[in-house]
Amino acid sequence: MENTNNIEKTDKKEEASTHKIGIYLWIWTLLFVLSFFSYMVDWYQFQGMLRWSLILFFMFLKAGLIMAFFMHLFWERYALVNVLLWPMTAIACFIFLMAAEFQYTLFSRLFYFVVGGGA
Amino acid sequence: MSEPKIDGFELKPGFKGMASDTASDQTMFKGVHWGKAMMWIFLLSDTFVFSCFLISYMKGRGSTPVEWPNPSEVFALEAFGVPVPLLLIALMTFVLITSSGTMAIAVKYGYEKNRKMCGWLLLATALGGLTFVGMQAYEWSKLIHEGVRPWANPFGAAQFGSFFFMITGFHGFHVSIGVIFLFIYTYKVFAGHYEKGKKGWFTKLKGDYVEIEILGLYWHFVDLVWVFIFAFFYLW
Amino acid sequence: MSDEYDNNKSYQAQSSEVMDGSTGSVNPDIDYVRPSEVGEQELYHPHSFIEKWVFCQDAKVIGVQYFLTAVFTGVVGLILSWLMRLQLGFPELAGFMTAEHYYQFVTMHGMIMVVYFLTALFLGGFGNYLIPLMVGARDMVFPYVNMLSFWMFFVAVAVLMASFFVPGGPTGAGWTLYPPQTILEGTPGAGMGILLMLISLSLFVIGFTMGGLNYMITILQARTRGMTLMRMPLTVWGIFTATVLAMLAFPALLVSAIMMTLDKVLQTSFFMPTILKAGEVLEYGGGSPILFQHLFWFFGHPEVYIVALPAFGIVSDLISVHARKNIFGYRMMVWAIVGIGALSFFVWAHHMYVSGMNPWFGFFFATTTLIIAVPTAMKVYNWILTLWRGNIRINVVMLWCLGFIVTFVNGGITGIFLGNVSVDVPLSDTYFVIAHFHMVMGIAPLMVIMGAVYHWFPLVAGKMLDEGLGKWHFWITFLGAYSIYFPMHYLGFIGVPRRYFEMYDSPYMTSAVGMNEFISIAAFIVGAAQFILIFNIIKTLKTGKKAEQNPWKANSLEWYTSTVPPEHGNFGDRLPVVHRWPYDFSVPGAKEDYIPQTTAPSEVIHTEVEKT
Amino acid sequence: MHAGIIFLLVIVGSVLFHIFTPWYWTDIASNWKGMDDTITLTFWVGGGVFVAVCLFMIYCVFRYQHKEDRRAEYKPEDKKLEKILTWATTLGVAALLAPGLIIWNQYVNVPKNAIEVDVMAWQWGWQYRLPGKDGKLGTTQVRNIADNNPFGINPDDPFGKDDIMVESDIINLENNRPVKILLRSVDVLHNWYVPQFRAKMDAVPGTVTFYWFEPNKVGEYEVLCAEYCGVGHYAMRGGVEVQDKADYEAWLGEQETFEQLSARYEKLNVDGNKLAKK
Repeated sequence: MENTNNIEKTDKKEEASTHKIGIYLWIWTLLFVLSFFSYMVDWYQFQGMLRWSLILFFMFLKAGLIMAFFMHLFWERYALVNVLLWPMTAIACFIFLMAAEFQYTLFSRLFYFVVGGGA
Repeated sequence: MSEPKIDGFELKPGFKGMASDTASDQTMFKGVHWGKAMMWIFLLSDTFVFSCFLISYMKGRGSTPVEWPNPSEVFALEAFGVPVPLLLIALMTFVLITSSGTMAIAVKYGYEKNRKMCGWLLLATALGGLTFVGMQAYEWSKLIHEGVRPWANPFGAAQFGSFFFMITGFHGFHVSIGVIFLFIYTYKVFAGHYEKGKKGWFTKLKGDYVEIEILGLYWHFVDLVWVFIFAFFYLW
Repeated sequence: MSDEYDNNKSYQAQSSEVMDGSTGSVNPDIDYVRPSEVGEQELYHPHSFIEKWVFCQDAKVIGVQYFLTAVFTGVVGLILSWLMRLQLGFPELAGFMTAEHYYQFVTMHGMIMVVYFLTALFLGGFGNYLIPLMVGARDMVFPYVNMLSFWMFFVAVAVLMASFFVPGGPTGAGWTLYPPQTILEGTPGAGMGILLMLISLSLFVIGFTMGGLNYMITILQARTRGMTLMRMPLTVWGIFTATVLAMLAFPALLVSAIMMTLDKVLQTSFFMPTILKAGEVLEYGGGSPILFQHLFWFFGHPEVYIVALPAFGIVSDLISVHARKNIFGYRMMVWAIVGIGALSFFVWAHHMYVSGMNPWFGFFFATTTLIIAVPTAMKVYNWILTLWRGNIRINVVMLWCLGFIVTFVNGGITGIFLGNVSVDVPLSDTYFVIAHFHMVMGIAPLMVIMGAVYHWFPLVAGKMLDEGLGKWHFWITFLGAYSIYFPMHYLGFIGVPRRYFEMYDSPYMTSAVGMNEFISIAAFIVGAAQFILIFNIIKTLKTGKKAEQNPWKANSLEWYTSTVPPEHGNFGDRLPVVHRWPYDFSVPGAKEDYIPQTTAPSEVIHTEVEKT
Repeated sequence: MHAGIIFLLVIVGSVLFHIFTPWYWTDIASNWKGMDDTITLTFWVGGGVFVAVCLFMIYCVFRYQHKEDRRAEYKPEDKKLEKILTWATTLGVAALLAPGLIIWNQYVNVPKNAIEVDVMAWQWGWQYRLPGKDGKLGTTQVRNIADNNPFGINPDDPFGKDDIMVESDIINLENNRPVKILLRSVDVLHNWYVPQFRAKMDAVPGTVTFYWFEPNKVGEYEVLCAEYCGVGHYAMRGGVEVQDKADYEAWLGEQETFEQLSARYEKLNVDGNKLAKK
């Protein structure tokens, strides 16, 4: 008796659990718009800090939208979300240190291998 | 996919929920299918692969005193007699995002057991992926035609070609694998394997529509990686 | 799927009543364990000999397959180490050996022991066998992928061994494979040898990823009812954390292997700067050799803990069981394992203090490295505090554990020398380093492996290994290994650099000739002593005493299977229900000096159980 | 019982070995006594912990041997004890780290009056270059290397002309004057290491690395390669001769500058030098 109840409940739950199609269409459109914007960064040949910050801003926004909605991370429980995001600190550390490293290598190469490079 | 319901266990939201889920018995990710958890962890591992590639690219590009080619010019394409910067790349991005959207909706219809819609959307996704791979092949052959090689190129630092072929190649490899599986699952959905409870070819175990979501995770990840490659390789 | 799911739920709920009811005083309140939230796992039972023993999907068989393959590579590594020691101790007897041979043996020995022996043995071998049993699962969650994982590893080993037989021989670049020399003439095996090595490593990573997903998801999502993370044996915690590390660290190895393969095959210059060789400028330019070192150690340091953490976990369980006392500070132990694992991603460049990287990194990495010493020290304290006021059985298993503590503390202390940046400067690239890492990640984990073999052999084979032979095995190995590596530190103090084919003509190096001979003799004896174990196993399998169900009177689930050795599915009709942590030894008021994890609170109502 | 005794003998033996060992570090000949002192400090602290832990373990083995009629203590946790141990360990580790970092800070900050010595490594040998009167070394490129330009000095670099070429694998250094060793390699990784000076650093192709020390003992020393560099690694030796100021200046006066070397190119004879075989 209890079993049959459960089955019905489960089925109903699954029915209700899917998200409205509207949210996917919205995110989809947003992704197109953001991609268009990041393309425009190149089109208008922005340079310097403005360029880098715009590129990174659109990149993280797009990545965030894909992960949050298309990959359903927004709806997942925090246990999963945290397990997935915390390891990124190791990557962040790696990026940070390698950025320092390439600057040091570039400096050494210019200083020791290029005439007048140390100036 | 959404808040699960578990007998005898209160699912609290937010960080409190994280604490109580973690402290509970049986599962840590409440209501998450084994396969889905596996795909997530695999993608985490794969994120480290692509991160290492991109970090190496940063180190390689940053530490060469030779000038780095301007991607905006290298990847320009002639349209109606005018060179348009990054035209092909923009189209590839468009195609990949399109296929990502169809995939997301296919997952939704999969959960609603809407076999037909799910199947057609999967097919659309697969075709999108195939188009992407085709465009990438075109891009590669164009660059090779212009003299770009993994070991050298006429525009500047030799590492440009090395990193370009390696990173886009590895991404393209992921896309190709995805396309193959998309076609397989399109077939499985249209043939109604999940409704019939047909056993898998290799594992000899029954499948479920959750497999479509798992495949979807992979496909969105491929799109995600492209977002980063697009930003760091083509725009930077 | 859905009706199956719910059927099982009710079935599980019923089964728990029966289990508790059959034990006497039913107290539904304190014994209540909520019903199962996941359905019964669907298992594919083998239909033929090949499916049962070769392409088997049962994690226990896969574990044994991993174990045997890893032991085979370990024996190869052992023989290589003998050849090296022959050259270093008695060069006049090793006339057949050229410098090329020597460097090839060094390289293959290192790579085999670290990756193909220790990693595969702990995670593939012990992980596969013990995880499902200890968390109360029927099998790994993806048995088919698990099978592929082993066969991928098998192919990786085959490719590695094939490199002994290609023209030019295996690579002789040192196990760290530092470019540019790895792929240049002047290093033995710079042709086919290095290619096969890189291919083999890539295959290993792919195979391991398949296995690692299984271990992680089984532990996270397939525990039995009542088994919370904080009730898992520390063995599972150690293997789990090591698997997480492997999943996140192996990508860096894969990436560096791919890039180096491209450097070799396609003449790209990822790691290759402009190079002048034999008066000619090579086709390379602009690459950065230090990038490889960063990638390699971003993998390589977690790799050290991939080997060490399972050893930490296993030894905790062995000590607790055989000291008949709960592990002291269980929560501290868990947090230490997790903390060490997390920190291990932030310390990698302490292998590179004198590599010519950005000098300011020294401050960062010395600090993070010495921070890691704190949780590690806590683990050591907790092991000896577990012995304190225990009721210690001095059997072979305990001897290996004691040997582990001595060698690990010794190696850990020398790690503080090398982690502390300016102390590392005079000692790096000398024999001090060799002595340190062999003590801490060679001998110490090996002690645990041996202890674990003696401990779990009755479970795997249903027979008890011979104690007398075991004691001989232990004492020769422990005393021999200690007398190899303890004096070796002093070679490093003198300043003898590592990877020297000959020590000739420098006064301070020739002063150590006697020591080198002594070390070599010890190495031959220790290596030979390992065959005592093989003999012991063969003898036991033939004529050994049959083991009882739970010979050590342990608490954890692997000893409470339906049959010994456990069959496919492990626990018969019903999965066990867990009511407590696995360390309830010598609880005051209990009849026996141990309370199995499956014992319900109502059955031991008069005991003073503190932690559950 | 036997087990405890043997373990005890191992620990006692280790301590005795350390005290009576005939093998210990070479007499220091540079300013890096701080490194030796830190090692000694680490030895006292670390060795103390090692002996204490092992003795405690051995005590437990003797005192708490298995008896059927006895029960072990049941005490899952002792928060206070764990806290004390954690903080004590943290303090100990910090005490070891601090001198390490202080000395590293000295190690990476080269004193202003240090004389630069350019060490060039190749498979399998060493070559040296000193700055000329202008006190600066010229920039180099591997591609420029030829028999009339063994360091590949950029010909249009004004600082390179007066650089002093040392045509030997032995370099002379002035006593009590800091030296900044600049390391460059033309092929693979190497490491210019003199045990008596304690300091070392890898030579990395494609970049230049450095370290410094101040020799403070007159004498001849052997240079070892301390980074694996192929089959000839073990035989890759060089030499250092530390001299008093007068001897050093005399030696310096005999050396040839890059300009002189270029001028005398035809007469140049560097046989046995692979680089020059071209």
